[in-house]
Amino acid sequence: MNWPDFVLATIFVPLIAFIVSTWVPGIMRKIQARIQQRIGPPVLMPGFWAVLKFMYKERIKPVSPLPRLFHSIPLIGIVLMFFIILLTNPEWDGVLGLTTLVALAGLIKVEETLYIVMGNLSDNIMSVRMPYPDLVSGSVMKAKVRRNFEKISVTRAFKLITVGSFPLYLGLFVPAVVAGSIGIMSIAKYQGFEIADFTLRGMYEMNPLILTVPGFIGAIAYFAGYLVILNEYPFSIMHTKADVIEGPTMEYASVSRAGYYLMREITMFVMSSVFVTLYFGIPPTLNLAMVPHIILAMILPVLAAIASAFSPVLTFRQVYPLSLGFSALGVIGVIVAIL
Amino acid sequence: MREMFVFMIKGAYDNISRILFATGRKTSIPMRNKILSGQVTYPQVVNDDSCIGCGACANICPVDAITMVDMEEPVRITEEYVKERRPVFDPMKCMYCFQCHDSCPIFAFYGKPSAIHPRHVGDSKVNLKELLQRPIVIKDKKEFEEVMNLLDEKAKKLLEGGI
Amino acid sequence: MMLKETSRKNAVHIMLVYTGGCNGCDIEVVNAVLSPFYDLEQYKVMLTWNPREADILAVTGPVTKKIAPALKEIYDAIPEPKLVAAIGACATVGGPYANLGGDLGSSDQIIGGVEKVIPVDAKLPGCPPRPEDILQVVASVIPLLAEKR
Amino acid sequence: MADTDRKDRAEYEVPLGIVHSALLEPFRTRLFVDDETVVDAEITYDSAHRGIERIMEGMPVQKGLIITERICGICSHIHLWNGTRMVEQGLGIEVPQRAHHIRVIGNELERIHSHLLFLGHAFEILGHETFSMRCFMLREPVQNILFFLSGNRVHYTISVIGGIRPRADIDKEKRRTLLGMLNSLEEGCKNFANRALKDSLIVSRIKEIGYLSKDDAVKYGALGPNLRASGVCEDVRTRVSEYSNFDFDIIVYDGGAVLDRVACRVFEVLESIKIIRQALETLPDEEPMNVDFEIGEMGFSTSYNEAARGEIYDSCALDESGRIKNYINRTPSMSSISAMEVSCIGDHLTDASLIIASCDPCLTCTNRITVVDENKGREYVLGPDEIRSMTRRRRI
Ligand code: SF4
Ligand code: SF4
Ligand code: SF4
Ligand code: SF4
Ligand code: SF4
Ligand code: SF4
Ligand code: SF4
Ligand code: SF4
Repeated sequence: MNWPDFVLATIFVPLIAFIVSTWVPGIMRKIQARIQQRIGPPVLMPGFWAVLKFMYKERIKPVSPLPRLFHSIPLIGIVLMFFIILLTNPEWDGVLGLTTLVALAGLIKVEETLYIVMGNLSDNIMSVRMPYPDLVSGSVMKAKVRRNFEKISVTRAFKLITVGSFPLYLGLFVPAVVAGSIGIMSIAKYQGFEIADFTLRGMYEMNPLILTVPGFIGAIAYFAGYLVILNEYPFSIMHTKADVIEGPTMEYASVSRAGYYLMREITMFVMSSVFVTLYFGIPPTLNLAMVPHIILAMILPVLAAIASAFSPVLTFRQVYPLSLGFSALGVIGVIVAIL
Repeated sequence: MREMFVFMIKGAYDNISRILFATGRKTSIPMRNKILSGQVTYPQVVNDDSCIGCGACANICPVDAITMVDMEEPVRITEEYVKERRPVFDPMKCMYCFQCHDSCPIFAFYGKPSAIHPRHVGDSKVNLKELLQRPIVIKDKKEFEEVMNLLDEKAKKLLEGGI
Repeated sequence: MMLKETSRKNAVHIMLVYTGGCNGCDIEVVNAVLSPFYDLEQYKVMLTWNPREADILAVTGPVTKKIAPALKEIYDAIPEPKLVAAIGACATVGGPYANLGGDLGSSDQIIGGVEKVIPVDAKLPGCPPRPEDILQVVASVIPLLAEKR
Repeated sequence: MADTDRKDRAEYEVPLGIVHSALLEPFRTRLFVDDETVVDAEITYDSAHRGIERIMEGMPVQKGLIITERICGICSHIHLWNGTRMVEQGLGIEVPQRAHHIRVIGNELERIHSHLLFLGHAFEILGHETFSMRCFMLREPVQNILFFLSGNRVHYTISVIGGIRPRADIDKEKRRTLLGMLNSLEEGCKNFANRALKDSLIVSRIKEIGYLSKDDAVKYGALGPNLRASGVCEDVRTRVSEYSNFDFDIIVYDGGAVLDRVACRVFEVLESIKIIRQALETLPDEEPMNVDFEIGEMGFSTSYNEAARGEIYDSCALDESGRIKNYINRTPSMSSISAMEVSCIGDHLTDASLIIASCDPCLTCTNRITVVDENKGREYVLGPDEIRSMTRRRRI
């Protein structure tokens, strides 16, 4: 291992990811706005200025049984994402034997469960706490418990994660099968990536996985999983704006809201970056490869923006069959890869 | 099937050009410019040039949003008519029912753009002098008789000549 | 600090609360947000339904007695700096429901203008105001937001 | 809404509102849920109560009628029209045919913009922002037409006792412009209907949920498109003399699901355009207003009409000096609430707000039954059973 490179990469790769990711929501919003035939917000607004603005807002104690834990969840999410991007980094190859898809999947799983914790810790004002005297009036039915919608979000997030993230894991799995290894770097190398002599010209000679049949199928499955883990439309079942249930993130205010925004942005970018590493064979690293990496990493958010502009929020009635379908696709991908 | 395919290709083409070149944008650019330069203001409500100061609008307003104030310098519009008051409109009280607009004689009698409109009075200029001296034409015989009954003897004599 | 003001001017979240008006103002506000013809987002203003996220609270309608506590609670939930825009005749003074009664007295079911419940920073008359008026008033209060502490 | 045997099955309750993104308007929804299935729903809608009927008490009728329009910003024209119509009928005031035509045009334009607003709202709840915006874009020209016609986008104040306000009269030039605007509106609506109702994702989301059977629709007092989407062919316009000159179809769907309610409204828009076109083409050439009447004592008079959401009813009496006594206004949403509650039952929690939205809730007009018990010093709202018994459908 090359220590200076290692340290530099450990500091700068996440930093670059961090900076780039502040553009992602703005780009997505702009694309949607263009589809909707309007001007839309400036590109930096939703991801960068909004975050900064929240930093300068008054700090409020959230209504939550464990405010400290509640506040620190976004931070945990961000740290997790930093680790994920480091694991896909060539300089980290072989560190503690962690740079495998298994470790990656584990971290993603933790990220998913954060939403569940969030929901359980929040109690926003739009529901039970709304000052409204309706207990005296009444339906014939008296329910035992009054629940706010975060709690239901939690149940749904749980279900969504169990069924909905299959495609993602299958999408992670396909490259491993094709490359015959679960080491992230060996997958990249299988596609022709060489950290030492990476040139833009050299990119033409690589054989990215996405151009093969199993790779393509796997990429589709991965994309579906990407939408699920981001809770992006159409899979935003646990926190849609206009659904009965608004998400568990409603109590985040000021700095922690900024944290939540950042966590979302960086998840968008990092999950897409993982995709580029696995399917294009170009990992994020501190040389020329970073440029095509970042450009390619915009593909998934752009596709996500287009997909969400043209689909309604799906409920479990559609999510089950759809995610089954995508999982089946993933399985097909795996089978094709084995053949 | 083929139709569906053509439809999809066309839709894809439309949307890609929307994304890349912002074609088919519906947002109003003139309005954007106006708003960014802070030019959208409450429209002028009373067109003082065409108002004759009769007070009908203040009378009819159901929420007393219009008050008539005495003018410092009364305006002589015609030989016989001097405008002494003008209406002042309070946007905060108004409920935009347009009673004032509909009952303003400039609109109701002469069919010209009303001197008062809580939204857009525009810049309709009316030559009041001409307008007020224009003879009012009463076509209906019955109506004419009604008007005659309202007038006093002296005025009746003047109008005796018929319509 | 410069960064603070710039960030506040460049990203604004607006929340709507309908306090029992006739829907007219509500729809015009929604129109200003959702209709691509008006497109509120181009002025760096995003719609939100969450008081924790909001900077500007747009209130429409005369505050009815039933909804006043909720309005107050929502206002309290917004972190500083925050602004309130009263949109429409109802929100400014109670509108036709308070005025039209005239000698008969206004409705005793409403509290009246929004200022009677929470402090108001901008008022927009009209029944209802046109969407462009709404856009203008929102655009014109944004600098106030930046000036706040 | 619950039968007694369902009583124990509610596991928990999810209260929403009175301010919530899914509701838009200030009303409280309580969903009683059993393992994510809604077993009962309760909609409480007293937060917009402004006591309008009370304000009107004792006002001179011309002045009082202005505020009927302020009952609601969606049904604004029909309230004023129905109010004036009621007074005209009660006092036997003659109204020129031209005024009738223009009032009908106003009402149909209102129906179009209301239905498009419904679609916009429904798509917003579906999470389909793009289509929601397309609906609002379609609606914009309608608002422009109304502005062009009357000078206000929401409260047009067209009708007045005896006819229409001269401001809203349609001269030759306006007529030509209107016809042109209608053509492009029709094309836009057709294209959009084609696109939206063929989108398989959208259809999969709205079909087979929110089922309201024909019997329930009648029993719980659904009105207008909600009733027609459940297979009942009923439209007050067929009995309103002003409409007798026009030829239009009543759109009826049998499904009773959200899809049917959406489709019903989409196609009603096209029918409305048809009516407006006929009314414009046969516009009689005469004075639009009759001023030859006197307002005096009037016995109890009533009037029914079809608003965008169904039957609307107004009644009042006048005293000797023409002041209002006992104004009563019953709006369509008032009656449809119970049906909204029923149609949620048995569906998944996620769909509940969509289902409620698909019945087009708009409750600003609806709040009236807050009972103040002075002896006990408390205020409460009548329960659904009482409300239901008050809103039970009048069979005609
Ligand atoms: S003309 Fe009409 S408005 Fe004018 S003073 Fe006479 S009654 Fe009043
Ligand atoms: S529009 Fe306003 S000023 Fe005019 S009569 Fe009505 S309330 Fe009064
Ligand atoms: S009614 Fe018309 S002319 Fe008379 S005071 Fe009012 S605005 Fe002036
Ligand atoms: S100001 Fe007018 S349009 Fe707005 S809510 Fe009040 S009555 Fe309705
Ligand atoms: S029922 Fe409707 S119109 Fe009557 S007072 Fe209540 S809100 Fe006003
Ligand atoms: S319920 Fe009571 S307060 Fe409400 S409109 Fe009727 S009489 Fe007035
Ligand atoms: S039903 Fe009531 S709230 Fe709905 S549009 Fe009609 S009048 Fe307005
Ligand atoms: S229930 Fe019947 S009798 Fe009683 S007020 Fe209503 S319509 Fe009249």
